[in-house]
Amino acid sequence: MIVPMSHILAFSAALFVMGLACVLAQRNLIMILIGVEIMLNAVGLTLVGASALWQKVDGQIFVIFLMAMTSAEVSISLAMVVYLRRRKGTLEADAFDGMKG
Amino acid sequence: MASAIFYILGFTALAATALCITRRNPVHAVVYLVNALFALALMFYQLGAPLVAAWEVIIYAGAVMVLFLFIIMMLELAPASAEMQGPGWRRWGPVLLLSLVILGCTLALLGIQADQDGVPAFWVSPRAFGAALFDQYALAVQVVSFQLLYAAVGAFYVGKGSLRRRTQGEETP
Amino acid sequence: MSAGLLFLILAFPLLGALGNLLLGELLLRRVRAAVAVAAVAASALTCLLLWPLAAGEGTRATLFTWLESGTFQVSVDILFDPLSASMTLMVTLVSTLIHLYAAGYMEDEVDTTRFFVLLNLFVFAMLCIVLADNLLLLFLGWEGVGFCSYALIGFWYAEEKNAAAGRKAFLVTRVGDVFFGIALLWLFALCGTLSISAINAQASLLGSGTLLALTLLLLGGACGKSAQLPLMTWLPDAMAGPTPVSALIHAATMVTAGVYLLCRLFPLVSLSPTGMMAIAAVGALSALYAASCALAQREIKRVLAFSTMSQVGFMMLAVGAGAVSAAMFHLFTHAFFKALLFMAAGCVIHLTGGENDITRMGGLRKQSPFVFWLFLAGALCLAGAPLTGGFFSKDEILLADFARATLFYRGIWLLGTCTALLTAIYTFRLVYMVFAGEPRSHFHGHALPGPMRWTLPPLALLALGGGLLNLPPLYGGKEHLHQFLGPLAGTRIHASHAVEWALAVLAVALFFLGWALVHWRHRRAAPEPVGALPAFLLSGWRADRLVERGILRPFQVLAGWCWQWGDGRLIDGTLEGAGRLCLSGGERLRRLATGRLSTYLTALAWGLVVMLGYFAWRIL
Amino acid sequence: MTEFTHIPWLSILIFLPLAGALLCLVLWRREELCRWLALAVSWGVFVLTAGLFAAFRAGGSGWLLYEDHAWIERLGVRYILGLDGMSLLLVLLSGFLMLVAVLVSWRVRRHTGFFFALLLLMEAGILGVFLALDLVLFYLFWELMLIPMFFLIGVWGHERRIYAAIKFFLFTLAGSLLMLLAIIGLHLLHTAAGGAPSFALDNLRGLELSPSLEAWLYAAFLLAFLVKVPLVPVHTWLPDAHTEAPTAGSVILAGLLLKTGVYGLLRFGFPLFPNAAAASLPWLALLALIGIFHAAWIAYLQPDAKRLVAYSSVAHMGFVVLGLAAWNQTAVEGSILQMVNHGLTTGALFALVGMIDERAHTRRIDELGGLWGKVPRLSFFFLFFSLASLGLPGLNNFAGEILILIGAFQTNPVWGATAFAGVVFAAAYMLRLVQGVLWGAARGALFWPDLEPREGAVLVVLALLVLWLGLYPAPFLAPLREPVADLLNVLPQGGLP
Repeated sequence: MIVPMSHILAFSAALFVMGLACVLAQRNLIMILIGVEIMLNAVGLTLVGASALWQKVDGQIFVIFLMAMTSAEVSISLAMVVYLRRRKGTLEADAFDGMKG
Repeated sequence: MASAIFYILGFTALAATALCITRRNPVHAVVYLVNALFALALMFYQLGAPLVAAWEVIIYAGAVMVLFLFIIMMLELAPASAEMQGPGWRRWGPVLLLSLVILGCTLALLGIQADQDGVPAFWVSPRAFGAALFDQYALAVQVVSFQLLYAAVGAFYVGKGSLRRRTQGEETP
Repeated sequence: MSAGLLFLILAFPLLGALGNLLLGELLLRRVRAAVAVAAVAASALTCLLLWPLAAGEGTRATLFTWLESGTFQVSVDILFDPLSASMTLMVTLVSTLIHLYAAGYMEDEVDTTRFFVLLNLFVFAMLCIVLADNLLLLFLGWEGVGFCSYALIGFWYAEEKNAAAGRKAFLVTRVGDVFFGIALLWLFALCGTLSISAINAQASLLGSGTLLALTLLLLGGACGKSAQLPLMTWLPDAMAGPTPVSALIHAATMVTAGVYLLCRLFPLVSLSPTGMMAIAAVGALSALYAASCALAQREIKRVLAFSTMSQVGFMMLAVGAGAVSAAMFHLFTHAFFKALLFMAAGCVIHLTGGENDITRMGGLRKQSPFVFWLFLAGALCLAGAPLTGGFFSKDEILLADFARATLFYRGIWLLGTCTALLTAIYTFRLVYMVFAGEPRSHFHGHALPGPMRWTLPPLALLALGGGLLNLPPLYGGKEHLHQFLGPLAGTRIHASHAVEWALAVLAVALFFLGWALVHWRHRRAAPEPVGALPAFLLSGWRADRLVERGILRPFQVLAGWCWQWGDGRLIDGTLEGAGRLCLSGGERLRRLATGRLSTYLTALAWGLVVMLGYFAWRIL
Repeated sequence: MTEFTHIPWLSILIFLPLAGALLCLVLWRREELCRWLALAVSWGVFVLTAGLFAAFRAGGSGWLLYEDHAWIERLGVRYILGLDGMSLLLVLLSGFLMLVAVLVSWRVRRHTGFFFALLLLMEAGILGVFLALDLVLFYLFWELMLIPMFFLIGVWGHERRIYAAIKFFLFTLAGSLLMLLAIIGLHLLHTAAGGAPSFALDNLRGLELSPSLEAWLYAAFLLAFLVKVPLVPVHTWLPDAHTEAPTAGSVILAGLLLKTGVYGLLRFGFPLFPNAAAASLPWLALLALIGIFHAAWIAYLQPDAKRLVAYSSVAHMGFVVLGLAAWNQTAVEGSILQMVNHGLTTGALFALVGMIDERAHTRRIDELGGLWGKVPRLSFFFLFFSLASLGLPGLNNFAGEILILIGAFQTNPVWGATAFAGVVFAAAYMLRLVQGVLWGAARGALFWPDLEPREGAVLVVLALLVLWLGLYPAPFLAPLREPVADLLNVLPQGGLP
């Protein structure tokens, strides 16, 4: 390990919080998705760090799965963004309240 | 030296991310995010995950972010150029700075790599990685690949639906 | 002669009913009637042929086990002893005549299949009561006659009133049946068997309190079936049925079933002196009550109904005095003369074209002397004219009461004697109003069909000569019935000849007094008295209104309360309230779901903060 | 004989209707075929049950037929079916009433295939309940019969069907979920006590439980069963469900579903928790007595003929529960016999009300009247079954009731005497029904068809059975003797309070 694990975790947490802040603060669907990507990457950093810490390959493999899932998620969500944009003409998240109880 | 580079890369990634999430223009945000991803990829590399680092660049920075950009362009989400005010350095300065730092770090890493004679403490070669992936996690690979297939089908369906809806919607609002 | 043949007595009416039920619609009307009459006649004939089996202890026969479970075991078994044999003979004979009469009476009816099926079924059920050797089979007959009576009273069902009268009869008698039923359960719990003979044999082992309670329960059952106080309100209304039904069920046979039940269980009943006094009191009060009501009735059949109630009261009185043979004697003579009276009344109604109101009749003597003389024969028996059947039997009952020589029984005797006077009065009132004088209104009468005419004389003979059945030694008789019943005949009457003569003379005097009173009043066509007292008597002492106010309305209110409040508000209300609580809770929670992404994400973040806070707290 | 018992008759009995139901679902487009298929399958089941009855009519102690296979091994769930004299009678009743139900719903026109599929599915469930001896299997069948009934009421019912269906579903589900919890609890206690994991009745019996724990578990079972019976405070789903259900639904509901409650109590509730059960008997008797009067009074006021019959069911089931509570040979035999009796008479009455409804398009008593003049045959049967229902001696209900009353009087005279008073009210409401429907002036001049051969055949057979059970119930009591005697030994101190 070139750096202590705690430092990696700190970086990772900082990234994650930034992503979360983006998700919470932004109203634009695209920006919210970008925030989600940041959070996912923060997790990826943790996994790789853990992999290095325990000298095991599994963490890295999880990152690969993570990436695969992310690409699936992004493809669907972007398709939906296109769909919603065409449907309502906006990407403001609060405009979509079809699930209102 | 290596750990110094790691910290530099870390703060670069944080800075890029911070810039990313504060942008109003999605295009800018994506560009900053690409920077952050590059920095992350290098950190992965330093932590003994060259293959993950490569994929970070190829899949995230290469495919996913391009897809974002493509959608943003297609939906014309970026504000018109007239709205983008301020001098040129203010617009391009941070990006350039970040890119330069990352480039420098890359070169430095290449230098360190050349300097060292032994292998790092933990280093997963693509061969070992592949062996583990397709041996231990064969089932998971299958599942994930199915997942990708479903995602493709879903995306196709959603896109097609919106297309049909649009053509109908124009006739009867 | 095999004992099993005894079941033929039961089987014939049942087969007749089944045959008419299944094939009746296919048969000619005359054939249907013929099947019904033949079934009952065959039963009577069988009874006569098998008569020797009844001698002494009688004969028992078992057909099959009806119910068996644990210690409870009941068979379909019958007992043909002097008591049941004589009753069977009476029932089948009278039934045969009434069936014949009915064949004529119902000539113009459409739905005679139903009528004859029910009539035959009734005879079957009645014979079950009479012949049963266990209380459960008796109960089967008991309820069976109740049902047949219900269906026959409401025979002309198209009028709501008739069907309602049938229902009333069924329900009121069923109240009595409950007492009988409880007695039945109790007897089984005490004796471990329902066999009548076994119960009678074990009765002396029971405690006096138990015996009193059992006697009162049995009395309750008997009151329901025999229309005694306080369960008497159904009988006058039951006259809504066809006249042969009234004659058969509500005069000759079914209403006497209660008396028969008490006679059957006399060894048990007689062990409770208080119970016996209760029976006598109920009988005497019912007799007086009904006789007083009969004084004011305006419908010919209602007069007869109240007189039936009164006469059955006499029989109960006899049982209460311990004179089973006197009760059975009166039961038989009453069956003959009351059936005769009803059938003659049916002829009257026929002749007047369906008129039932005696205040609009009159002068029928000239129109049909035949009916007059036969009706008079019945009326004389009822009023207790000297040397008729009714005279002897009634006399014996009063004698039995008088002979008991306690204050209570003397009081009962006094009531009975008053009733005898009233009986003479209402009987002659009826005769005078229907037959004497000039017709009060114009009728389109029908001619009497053959069967209705020639079934009356045999009954008249039986009624007038009924005294020979049990002629007391005083008149040179040998008390055949008493001898024949043997140990079943109840307690022996001890009275000196002087007392007997005195009572007989008193009875004759009362008869003539009653006649004279009525004759004096009806010399000229006097208007019917109006006023509070006649109205009170006409309505049967307002008993119906009392029941309506005292029982039916509170019951309906209670039932309605159970429904609306118990089921509706309490149970469903509670549960639906719980449901509504869930719904309103859901309604509140629903507002949290704004459908906005930002709300959800914020909630997620807060959840994260809480979790992290928890972990932090755990670590620190 | 060994050849005979080696064939898995009980599984065949359950899976035959199941297969029929699946076939009906597959062939739902061909309605006529589905109808005949349902008839054939229910006929087959009836023939099987009748055959079993004929083979085992002598009864005997212990299981007459028994099947035991591993099912879910890890949890110790087994597929155990068993037939004894008690279930034999109820299985026979199920086979017969299902045939009746198929016949009376011949005229169902909407989604015919699904209708018959549901009927057959329910038949499998009911038969399963009467045969299962593993608690999980029992619970499975218990729910299996609930769901088709929910749909039968909700889809093919009358005006307020949705309300009735949901009410029915919630009541029964609330009870049965508690029972599921109790089953799991019992299983865990059994395992904790060192036994091998098992849900089998025989293994769980005789488990040492603390009194309060036993009482709670018993209460959960009791609630599930009493809701199904139904006993008084939890009976209000029944009038609604019966009234709104299609004719076949009412027939099955009254004839079979209510019996599962009492059966469950006898088969599982009492043997699993003998001490708590013995303590509960007087309370059961009290509730049963309240039910007899309460339901009879309410029935007297009902304006709807079907509702009246429904409330009469509650009153009759009160008698059945009273027989259980009396807990002696006579009373319990009477209860089981009375379940069969009640199934036949009330089933027939529901069928008749359904037939009247088909002709008159109303069930209100004040809108009917004078039917005897219009449809004498139908009216005859109506009167006949009404009489049976009000307990006329010689007809079937009397046979059961008198056994119950005799037994109850032996246990506690007050119970027997009070319950006997209930028969007056039974007569009151039944005669009011008869009066309103059959007598009086005929209303409406329209011509009505009298009984069709199909309807007539059903009613004639039912009437003959009513007479048979009323006059000679011995063949039906014979198989009960030993199982009931065995059962009576289950409770401590013979259950006498």
